[in-house]
Amino acid sequence: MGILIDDRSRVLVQGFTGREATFHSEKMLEYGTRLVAGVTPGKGGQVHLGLPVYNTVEAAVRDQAPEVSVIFVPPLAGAEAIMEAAEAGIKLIVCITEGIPVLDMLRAKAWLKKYGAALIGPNTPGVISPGKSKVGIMPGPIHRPGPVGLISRSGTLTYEAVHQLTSLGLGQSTAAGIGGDPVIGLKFVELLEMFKPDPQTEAVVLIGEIGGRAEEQAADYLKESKYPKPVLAYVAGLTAPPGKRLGHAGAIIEGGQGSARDKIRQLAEAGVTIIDNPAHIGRMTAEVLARK
Amino acid sequence: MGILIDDRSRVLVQGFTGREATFHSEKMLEYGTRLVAGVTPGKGGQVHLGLPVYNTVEAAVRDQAPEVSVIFVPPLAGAEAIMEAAEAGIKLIVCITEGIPVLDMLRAKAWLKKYGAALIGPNTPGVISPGKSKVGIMPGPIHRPGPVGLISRSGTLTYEAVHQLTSLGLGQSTAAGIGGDPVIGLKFVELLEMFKPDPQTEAVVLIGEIGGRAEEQAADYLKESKYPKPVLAYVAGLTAPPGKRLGHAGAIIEGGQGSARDKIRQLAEAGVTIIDNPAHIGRMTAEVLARK
Amino acid sequence: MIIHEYQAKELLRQLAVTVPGGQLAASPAEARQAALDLSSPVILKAQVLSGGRGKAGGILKARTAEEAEVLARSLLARRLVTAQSGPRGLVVRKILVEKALDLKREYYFGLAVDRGCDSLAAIVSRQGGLEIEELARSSPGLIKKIGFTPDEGLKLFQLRQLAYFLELEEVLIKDFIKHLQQLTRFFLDMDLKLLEINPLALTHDGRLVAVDARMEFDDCALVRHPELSSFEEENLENELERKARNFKLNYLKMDGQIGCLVNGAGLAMATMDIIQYFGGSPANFLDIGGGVTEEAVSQAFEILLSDSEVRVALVNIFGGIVRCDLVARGVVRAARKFSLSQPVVVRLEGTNVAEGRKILEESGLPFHFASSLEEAARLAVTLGGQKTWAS
Amino acid sequence: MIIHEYQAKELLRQLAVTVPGGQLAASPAEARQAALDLSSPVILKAQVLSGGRGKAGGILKARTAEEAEVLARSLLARRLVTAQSGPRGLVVRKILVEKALDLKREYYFGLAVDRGCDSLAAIVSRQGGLEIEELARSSPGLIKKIGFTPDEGLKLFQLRQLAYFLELEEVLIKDFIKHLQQLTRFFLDMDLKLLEINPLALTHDGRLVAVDARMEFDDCALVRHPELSSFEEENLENELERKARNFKLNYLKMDGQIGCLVNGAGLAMATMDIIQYFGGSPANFLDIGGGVTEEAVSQAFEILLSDSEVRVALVNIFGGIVRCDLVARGVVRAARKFSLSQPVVVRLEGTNVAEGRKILEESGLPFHFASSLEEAARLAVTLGGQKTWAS
Repeated sequence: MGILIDDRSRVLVQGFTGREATFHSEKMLEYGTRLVAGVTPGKGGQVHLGLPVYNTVEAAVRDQAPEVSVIFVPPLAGAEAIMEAAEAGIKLIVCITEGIPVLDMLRAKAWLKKYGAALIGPNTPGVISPGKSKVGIMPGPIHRPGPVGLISRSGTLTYEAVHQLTSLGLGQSTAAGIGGDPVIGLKFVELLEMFKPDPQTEAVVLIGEIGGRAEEQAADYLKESKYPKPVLAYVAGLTAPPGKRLGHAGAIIEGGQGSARDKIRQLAEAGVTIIDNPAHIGRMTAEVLARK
Repeated sequence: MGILIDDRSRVLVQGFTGREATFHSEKMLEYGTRLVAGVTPGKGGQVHLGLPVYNTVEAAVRDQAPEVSVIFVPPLAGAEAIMEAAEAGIKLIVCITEGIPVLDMLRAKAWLKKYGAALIGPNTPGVISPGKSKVGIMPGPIHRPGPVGLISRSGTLTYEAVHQLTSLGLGQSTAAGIGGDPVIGLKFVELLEMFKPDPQTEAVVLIGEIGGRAEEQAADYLKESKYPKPVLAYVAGLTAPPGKRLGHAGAIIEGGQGSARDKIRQLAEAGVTIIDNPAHIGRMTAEVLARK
Repeated sequence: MIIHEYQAKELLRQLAVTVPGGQLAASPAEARQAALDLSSPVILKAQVLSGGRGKAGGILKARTAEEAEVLARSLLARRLVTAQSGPRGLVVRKILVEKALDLKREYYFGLAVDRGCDSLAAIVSRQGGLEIEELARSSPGLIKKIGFTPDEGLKLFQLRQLAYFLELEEVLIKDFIKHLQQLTRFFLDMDLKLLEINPLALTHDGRLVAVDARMEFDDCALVRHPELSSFEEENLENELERKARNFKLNYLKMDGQIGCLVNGAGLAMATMDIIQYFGGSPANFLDIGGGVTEEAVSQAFEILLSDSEVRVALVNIFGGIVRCDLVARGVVRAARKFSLSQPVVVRLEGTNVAEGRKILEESGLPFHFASSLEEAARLAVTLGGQKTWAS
Repeated sequence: MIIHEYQAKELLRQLAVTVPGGQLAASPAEARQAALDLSSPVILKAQVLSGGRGKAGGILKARTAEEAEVLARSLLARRLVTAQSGPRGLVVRKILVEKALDLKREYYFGLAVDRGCDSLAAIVSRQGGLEIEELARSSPGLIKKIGFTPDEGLKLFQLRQLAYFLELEEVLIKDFIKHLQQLTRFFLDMDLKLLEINPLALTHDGRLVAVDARMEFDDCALVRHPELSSFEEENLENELERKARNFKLNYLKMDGQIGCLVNGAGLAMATMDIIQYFGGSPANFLDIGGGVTEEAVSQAFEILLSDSEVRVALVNIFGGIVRCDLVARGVVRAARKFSLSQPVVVRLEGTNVAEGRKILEESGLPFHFASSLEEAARLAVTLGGQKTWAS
């Protein structure tokens, strides 16, 4: 099981023929992801990596019926790519693109509502259900199938967490990066909701960071929903200075809100096991699972 | 009974202190309509016709809890007034204003969707449930309570129809003008749906005219829904030349579509009793009711 | 407000959309000179506010300047009867003389208010030249329509969808998209209801050219665009219609003998219909509207009577906002001024009907009173004394 | 990108929003002259990119030109430590000297990205001057917030709601609304993330004046607005940050002794956090990003080492897109150039880790290798040899 994607998921690549998309599409194919087509305007009719290329998502959907799309386009084309995928009927859109302007993303979010499409990202490493499908840019080999669900706002920190888990023999059901931008698609709450009924997932690890209110919302949700599985959380940015942007467009403490300390306090109050040292993500998860 | 409004409906007047609004508000009060407040920006705090005036619909709703609003504002302020009412939580908006630009109305319609508000009009005489409440500008005295539901795209032609009915002793459950503009709120279908379960309404008369597809949609609906009450229709504009605007912004035959002949044919096929002479609206309705 | 092709093309030119080289001609000599300036062959296009000009013989090709002159003379001499013009046809006052182009393919492009969906629509077709409604019936597969809202506009990916649907060569797509963005902006900024480029043609030298263009502006929004008032002035077909416009009256000349003065568009249409029902023929559509003044009623009645084809007048008023006494006063004023020769049938109902009736009766003018719509229509047809010759 | 108050006010002036008369001064003499030109009393405002300047003593009133000179000297001589600046504070390079105004009421106005609602928000408060977050906690009833989307914008009726909420006099409302429309347009056109006028003040002579202004532009959208690049140049606090920007590195100077070079913002934050967890103190945030080149890594490491407070460097790479060998080569290149004096702890994991390790080992440079994040952090703190003095 796992969530969002599995070995049957038919995946489209937007911005398919670009350098990065090509590299990662090859990796996805190697991993076993069921890529079915790609889109690059102006290259319709070509064949790339053995797959058909289309000018529009609409045409690709008509011919190849993908349900998932992964987006590798330049930042200023990112919101358009999301809207195009949603309008064409794609139900899960994974947007790798980093640096999409925030007003563009607000437009894309309003658009998504009309079409009922789910968005992961932007500025995310993507989603992986180890052993089944990888839709993104994360290094495949560090993952193993297993009982831990992972939801993260960060990229390489997720790899670190996965690496720790796998090193201790703990595999992952699904690991999803939700993106480091101020305006993103699915957040902790929606993915926690999906992990809830998933039989493979025995515990969920949240990797949060300063900025925004996604962790606080997760805390509220967990408190109200009497979540049936153990949840752990690490929140990065205890040392971050307020008012400064730290790499991620979203990682900024705004006017005293969104500090790591606040987030940690609220998650702890919601019964979440707090991981206070990023080197202990694997170890503490193992302990929690052992205690079950 | 009747539909849309009754003697308990609390009604707000937007553009309250204007000349036309004042005149018609007096008439509505005389008729027994439960006006509770008015809005005119800049006149908040005043009392007009014995009622409180507010600067914003928001404030009026907070204090007076109207459920219905009737709009008498200048054409270029019409769409804004509709949006303001919807956002403030008004559930039925009756827009009398004529001459609202079509792009403004498209914006207002998109807005209404978000707030789940129903719109009657614009460019309508309004709605009356005789003996209970009058929200609009129609002459009250020609109406009588009774069994006929009336839905019309026209103003004075509706008065003509009501006059004929009342002269023959046939009262009306509710008479609603849906407006003569190209982009309007509720149309025949939605109001037919409301008349369907109304115990007071024994027959429904549609007054259509050239342009648009509202009559055709009504025909489709009546055919599919196996409508349980007799429906009659008069469609104006058999003599109208194509491509010309006839008074109503909506009354224009566009590229061979929306002709009176087509509408009449489709309504007849749906089992609607066609009234082919506008002087026979009352007489034929009486015949249909007698036959029941 | 519909504007002439030459006006629409001037606007397109300002938006950097390519249109054929052309000159406006109001006389055969000007047409000849235009043909010489542009170098033949040229196309002569009658500038009337109606579709279907081609089928009606309003678009002609001239191989030489001499031929241009001859054809222009024939066009300017007659009224053009199109499918939409009514049997009297439309006066051709100006001719657009354009360089004939060597077309490789013809497309259709349109932006319109889509009443069915309460949205805007961008429409393209792989085949141009025909009326889009005809094409929609005969070859729906050649047409692609994309809906959009005024606030969101057309997205870039939607413009690409249109371009790829037309199977445009890659080299043209960027320009095509840029033009569509500009046209959409123009449509939204200027409150258009319709913008058609049909055909949008691909020339043999690889350019996209707007060969014909049609624009309709929203009358309700003209007040936001005072710069369009010159078009408004220029384009009223009929002197009476122009006069009516000045008094904010909705007047439309038709071909019958019974002049109608009515309040409300629906009732006015119904009045025309019932005249025809009883075998008569309406001379006009005239809705005096709700907020009318005595002066405007008087003007309205004058306009109605100045139509020399009117044999009988029918005043049908259901007073609501409009008061019957006000209408009566206006009618009497105009009738006095005109030394009324035609019979006038009057049917009044509603607000202040008694006062209205009294004013008319006391005027001493020969009004025929009717107490219902049916009676009024029958009487008018009888007094008109003949059947309609319009279909 | 946050811009200075004086820059934001210049933009407001271009939008016809009233701002106090003022002059920029870079020296005490200029401040004196400005006070003379404007005629005292004047307000001196330190131009640093941080909120809380007032409480930090960065905003001072001078009753005379002499006092302006004295106060300007004191401001320009020191670093301003605000609640947001960190303990080292910010250099005051310029002072905005403004005419002191006679304020009757102070309001707050802001446009912002509302992350909680995924929308934009217009916010007003009946009380201005304070930070809006503080106000939201202490007096939520004084604040009104209206959400809107970029495509729909703020509707006129919403602007009226804001105006009436502020209980503005009727005579001011039209102008207030016009200004808000322009500010909203500007916000949308220029890709702002925040526009605050706080206080927006009503003067005793009945004008609305933007007494303070703060604007933040979306870094991701700067490429759409080349006209803003001059602000970008001008406003980087730190020479090292400027250099990092040129190589598209995310670098932020902090106050500790352990310099960090990490790939990925989350891992970089976590690295800083774990350093503190073990009692150390990070000297910087540095995310080399995903698409980094060997040259940029080398520059990044140089920047890190040029910070004289750095006693030990910690390289923490989890190779994904970034290859460990590429990072290793960049680090070696910079270390050679710098004749490395500080100890460097290296932790490599992921793509091409073996190759990376080999390059570092073969360089002959004194790298300390760690096999996990924990080991790397402990080692760095130990080698740094002291506890942090930052809180």
